[in-house]
Amino acid sequence: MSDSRHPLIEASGIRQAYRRRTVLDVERFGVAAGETHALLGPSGAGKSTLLRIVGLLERPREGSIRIDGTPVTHRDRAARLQMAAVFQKPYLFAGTVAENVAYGLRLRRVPQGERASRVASALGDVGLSEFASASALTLSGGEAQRVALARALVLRPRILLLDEPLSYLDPLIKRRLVGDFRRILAETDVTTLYVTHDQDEAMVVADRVSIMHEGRIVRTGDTDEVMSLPTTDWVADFVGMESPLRGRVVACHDDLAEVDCGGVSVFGLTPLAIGADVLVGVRPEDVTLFAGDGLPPSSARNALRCVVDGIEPRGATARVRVAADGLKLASLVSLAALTELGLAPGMPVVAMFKATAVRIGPAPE
Amino acid sequence: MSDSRHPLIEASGIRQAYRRRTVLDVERFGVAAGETHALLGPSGAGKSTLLRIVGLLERPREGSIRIDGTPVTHRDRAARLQMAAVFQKPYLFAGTVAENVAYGLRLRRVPQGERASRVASALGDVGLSEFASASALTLSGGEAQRVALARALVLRPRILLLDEPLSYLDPLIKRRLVGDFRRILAETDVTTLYVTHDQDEAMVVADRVSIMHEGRIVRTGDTDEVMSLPTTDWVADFVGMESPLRGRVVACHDDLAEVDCGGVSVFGLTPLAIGADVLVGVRPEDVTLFAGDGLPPSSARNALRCVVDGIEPRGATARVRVAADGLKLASLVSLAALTELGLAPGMPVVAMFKATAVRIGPAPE
Amino acid sequence: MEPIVEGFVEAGRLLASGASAVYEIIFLSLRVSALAVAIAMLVGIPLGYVLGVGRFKGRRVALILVNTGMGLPPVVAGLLVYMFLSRSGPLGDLRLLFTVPAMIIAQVLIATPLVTGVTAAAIGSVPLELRLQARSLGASWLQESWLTVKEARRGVMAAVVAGFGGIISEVGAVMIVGGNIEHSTRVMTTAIVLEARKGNFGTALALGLILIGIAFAINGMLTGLQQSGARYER
Amino acid sequence: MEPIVEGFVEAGRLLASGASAVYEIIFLSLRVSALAVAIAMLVGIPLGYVLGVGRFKGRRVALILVNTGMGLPPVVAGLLVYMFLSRSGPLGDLRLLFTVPAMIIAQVLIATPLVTGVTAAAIGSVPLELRLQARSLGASWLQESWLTVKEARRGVMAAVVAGFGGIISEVGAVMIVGGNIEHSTRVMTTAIVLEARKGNFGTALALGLILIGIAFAINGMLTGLQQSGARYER
Amino acid sequence: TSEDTAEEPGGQAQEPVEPTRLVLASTTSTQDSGLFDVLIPAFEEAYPEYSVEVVAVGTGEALELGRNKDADVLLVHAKASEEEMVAEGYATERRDVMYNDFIIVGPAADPAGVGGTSDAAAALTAISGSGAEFASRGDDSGTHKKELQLWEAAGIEPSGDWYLSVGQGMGDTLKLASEKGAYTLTDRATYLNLRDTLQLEILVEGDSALFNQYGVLPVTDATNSDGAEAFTDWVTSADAQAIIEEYGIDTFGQPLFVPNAQ
Ligand SMILES: Nc1ncnc2c1ncn2[C@@H]1O[C@H](COP(=O)(O)OP(=O)(O)OP(=O)(O)O)[C@@H](O)[C@H]1O
Ligand SMILES: Nc1ncnc2c1ncn2[C@@H]1O[C@H](COP(=O)(O)OP(=O)(O)OP(=O)(O)O)[C@@H](O)[C@H]1O
Ligand SMILES: [Mg+2]
Ligand SMILES: [Mg+2]
Repeated sequence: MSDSRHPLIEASGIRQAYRRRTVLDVERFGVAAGETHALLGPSGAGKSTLLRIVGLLERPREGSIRIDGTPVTHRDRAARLQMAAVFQKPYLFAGTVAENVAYGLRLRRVPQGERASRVASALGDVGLSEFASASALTLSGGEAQRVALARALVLRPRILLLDEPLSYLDPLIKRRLVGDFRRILAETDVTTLYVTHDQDEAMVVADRVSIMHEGRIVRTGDTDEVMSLPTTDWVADFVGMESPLRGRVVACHDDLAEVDCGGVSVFGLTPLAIGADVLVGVRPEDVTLFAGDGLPPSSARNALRCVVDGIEPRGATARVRVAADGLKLASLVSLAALTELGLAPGMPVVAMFKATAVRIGPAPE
Repeated sequence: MSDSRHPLIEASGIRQAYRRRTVLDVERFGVAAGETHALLGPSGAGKSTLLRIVGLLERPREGSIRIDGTPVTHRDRAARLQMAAVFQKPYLFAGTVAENVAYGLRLRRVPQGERASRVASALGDVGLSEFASASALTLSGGEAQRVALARALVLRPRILLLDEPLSYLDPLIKRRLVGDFRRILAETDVTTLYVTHDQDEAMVVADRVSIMHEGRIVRTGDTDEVMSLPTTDWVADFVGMESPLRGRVVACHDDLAEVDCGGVSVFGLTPLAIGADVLVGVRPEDVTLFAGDGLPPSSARNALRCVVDGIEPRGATARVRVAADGLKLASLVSLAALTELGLAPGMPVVAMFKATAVRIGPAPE
Repeated sequence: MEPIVEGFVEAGRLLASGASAVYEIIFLSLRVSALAVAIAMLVGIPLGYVLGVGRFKGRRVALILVNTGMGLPPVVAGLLVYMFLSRSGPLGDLRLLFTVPAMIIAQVLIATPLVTGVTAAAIGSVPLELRLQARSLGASWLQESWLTVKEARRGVMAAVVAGFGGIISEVGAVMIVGGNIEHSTRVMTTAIVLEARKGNFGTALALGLILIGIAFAINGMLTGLQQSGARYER
Repeated sequence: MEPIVEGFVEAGRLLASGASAVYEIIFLSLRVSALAVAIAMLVGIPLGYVLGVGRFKGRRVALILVNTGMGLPPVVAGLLVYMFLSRSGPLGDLRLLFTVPAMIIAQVLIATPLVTGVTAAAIGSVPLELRLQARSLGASWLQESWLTVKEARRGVMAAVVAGFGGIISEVGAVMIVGGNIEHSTRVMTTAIVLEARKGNFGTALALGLILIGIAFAINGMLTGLQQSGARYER
Repeated sequence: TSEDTAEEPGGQAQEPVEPTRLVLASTTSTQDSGLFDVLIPAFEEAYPEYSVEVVAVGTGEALELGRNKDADVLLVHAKASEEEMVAEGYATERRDVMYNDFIIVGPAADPAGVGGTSDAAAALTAISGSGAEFASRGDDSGTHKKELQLWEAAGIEPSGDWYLSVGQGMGDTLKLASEKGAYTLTDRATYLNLRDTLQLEILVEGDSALFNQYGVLPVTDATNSDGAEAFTDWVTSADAQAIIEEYGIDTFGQPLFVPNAQ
């Protein structure tokens, strides 16, 4: 989905400061109608603050918000009625779970019967049907978070603002809810701003991604592009890649291009013409390592002789950093493979990845 | 690390009920001295409740806690002084960040000078040095969580109780803190109970893992064993695997055993003898898929002809479920590979994995 | 001890005797103070809300004024109302002095700061995020405040209880503006003072005990409300 | 309006005249009520804490009793203290009647329920988890309570302000047990009543205004405390 | 008793003997007249060993304080009750000190037309039939008791909307009467004191039935019985009687009390 879509929410020149400290300084930020826009960034980057400002819940020091092209302020209740938010910490109201979920519906004067059925179905969606009449204040962390989620989803708002809505959830329910989101967000034309620190989650649900750092948006674009083609060292590190790869297309056969990255050739698919300056990205998940420096026979178009730079355990997998001349890559290796290959820093290895795994995009000026 | 280690914390016959609902029913739960024990389980399973009870912060309806073999109760302040806890929701006290971190030290009458330097270094560890004099109540979600963490770590307790201490954190800082944990927990002989829903996190930091489900502990053991050798369908699903594989060792050459799993042969390393009933596990990260049904030349000892059962997107990767006769496996495939292979349900594929990637353990009776 | 025991006996005797005079002043006391506290709630809870959540200029001064109002001597409140309602005062033509409405006005003056101040403290401890959460679900200003008051209900209830307690037991103001006229403006507290002045300490104490008994019954009901929906905790 | 303006003028004149009599009763008022509120805090804050956090049997009845105590008429409190301290009462040998200590005792009786009740509500709204968090960091029972009181400081402050306001302005009890004896037990409020009775409304009002002024000054300081460390919010 | 007195703190070793406390219970109307402001300093000058503390309360309460021995000496004006106290042994004796007189006051318009009469009972009869209101203290005070005697003499049982039993002190009752345009019975001293703030005129005076006798009673077995006796003796002495005779002339142009101790 591209920028050409009608921007439903537009924020411009937003600056926010608490006491004397500026915590937000966003030139332009837009979310197109129907799009799911993920907001990533380290702790304290200003994600929640931006979400509150976009949600008309807080007045920025400077800047303005437009919805559907019309300027709105934090006083605009009509605009706020189109939205629903889930905050990072689930703040539930005293009362039962069902009362919490029904809150927004009651405010909107949805008739009793419809209300009850919508509440029941929303609770079902988050797997809390049995908790309908439990006190909202005694729930476990994840239960509370799901109630907060149901409380927003049940309103079927035009704009959804979600601030790390799944942070307290285990993989099973998370997987199910992420799947549900994907479906709901795709089926309906709800526009969603989705703050998360789970990049996989972002990659599943988001059409577009913005990355924030120290109050600024440092990268924004289509999900795949942002996550695979970092523009700066910091962004690369943040999305789990090594430094950004810049190169120039030096040859082209059909769509298969040869890109020269500081002396190392990388093959990938791109419609870009010879001579174009490009960014090249290969996600660690797509890179396989082989011990030694002999090239194994393979259909993979790229096989680079590298040296192991470092190994970071990541649970079931480890992230192995390798370097070939100036070019740096990372590879995600299962623990078993790690032991079998006997990988250690300084060891020569061959990094293999398919041409289809290589993302190539025009280099930003 | 095995059960033979001296159990520092022992809980037996713990039952907890709120109103009439039983939410915890744990026969026996122990954490050995120096061990890091992860507690996994779905939302509402009772993890936080168990942590509170072990932390002597809540009295169970039934059951007892022993520390160093001595029975203790929630009234035992001396016992509690050996512990420090980080709760799921960071509850900070009114005051500055530094005052929060210093709280426990002040209670322990640590002299001013030492206190200041320990607070400063703890804040440095969690990356919040500049926030020392900020108000604790205006922090972002992740910042608050890190303060709560520093507030516990600064005490250098004998027992650490951590309830999803990193849930609000982005991958960068999380990675750094997990690394730090690993180091701290290994270097010192602190005993840690670590509730988390992030299995990778658990696999990095934990020596042993217990999985909870509906108030009970359904599986407990060394991390690798619990995460790779599920005993029930539910546990398998929870740790991201397909159903548990049971088999019998039918042949043995050196350590390489051939295990018959309902007609399908799987090769793996095990010291177990021929005839032994075993559990077999292969983590999805270790399984590579090849299109078609021709076996590619490879050093992998296991190559099974399968059919694709289903595909679940997981962000940068997808989880592909495959079946060969009765045997079910999952494979983690990068998105690029998914497209290149053109995987779709019903397609024949070959699942390859090395013998070193196969875990084999004795089957529980 | 004896006189206290006597007080209880006398209280029982008074109530049992069915002396309509006793019931008359009990009901008047309740009517006056209930009405006054209702008005004080109507003014004080919204005001307390604004002071509790707001961060406008002058808020601090307003808070100090309200706190000061808690220390407004009933006698002074009575004198002020007296001066306004007196025949020579600006509102003298209303002929309200020494009537029930005058007593209600004076008690409102006394109860309102108490209700406002304690409400403000209670409201101020409701997290901002909770209000934002309500707002983000579409709550109007009014709906948001109502939710906040409900969340702070323990404190707001305490405010109302303190306000009611302050005026049902108050004597200085109602004495001055009501005049303690038999069958007209005599309430429990003025009757108690009268009996005490007469040296009938037993009767005074008996009336006091009846008043306390009534307060107890009312608080029993209010506390029921306050506790319902309280969090079930470990 | 006129008499009110006159009251202000008279208040200024009284203070400026340096009439030691005025300062004497101002200081006595402050001394009595400050001591009484200090004792009420000493009793009421711990009691309020226990009632706010506890979940023991009888807690609800205790709460109702405390709420009822908020409605204890000062005159009745005075009478009760009188009966105990009278020479014919059980504590008559202490010879405390018509002395400053007697006034303090009566005021403690009046302020304590107020401090307790409002404190209980404030403490009750501190999340259990916060207390557990303190406990998990090694806080003793006492340290945990102190932290909780600090977290609830807005409400606790309101409790103290209400208690102080209730007694500095109270007249019924100090009149009965103090006797309004010149140079000995005459305080602001009893002086106001005396002047009002004598028809010196101007002086009465002037004293009232001075009392309010003092309450204002004290509250200015207390509010400073109450607000310091308040959350800086959006 | 004197032993009690000796136990008073500071009562023993100090050289310049700390004066002992003497509690005088009296009525608010006496205090409000300002008489104590001249009487007490004179007594304390004559008897430096005593420090007088005046507790001014309702008549009934003052008598009760005496019964409970919480006061040492009483100066009140309710002759029948006072004599009862002596008879019951609560007071050692009762002596006349002074008197002033009661007056009937009312609005200048005088709707009952009682102005100028000196027959109190007749005036009350007229008031009761006029539809005008009458404010009664209704507090068992000396004044209230006197009023009831007068009604009895008039053969009327006062009740109804026009009869306001206010249960307050004299000053407050006067203020209420003034506000309501009602008649009331008051002692002259209080009335003169408040005259400027009231819209009430003296309508009936001079009837011998309107005589208000004050008495002094030392309490039996009082905490400071020596002081009580000293006060009793002093207040009925020529010195004190002279002070009483003078009091009020410079302020009101007429004395407020007539000393009549024997
Ligand atoms: N005070 C309470 N009153 C009633 N029910 C409670 C109370 N505390 C916890 N529960 C219930 O007990 C169950 C277990 O709660 P617990 O907090 O231990 O779950 P958990 O495993 O930590 O879940 P999560 O991962 O969502 O935090 C939940 O269903 C919860 O609703
Ligand atoms: N009311 C406030 N007063 C002062 N500082 C504030 C306030 N609210 C937020 N901040 C600061 O602003 C910065 C941005 O906060 P924000 O909550 O937007 O971060 P975030 O990106 O959501 O981080 P996290 O992932 O940790 O939740 C933080 O450093 C925080 O401390
Ligand atoms: Mg945030
Ligand atoms: Mg939990």
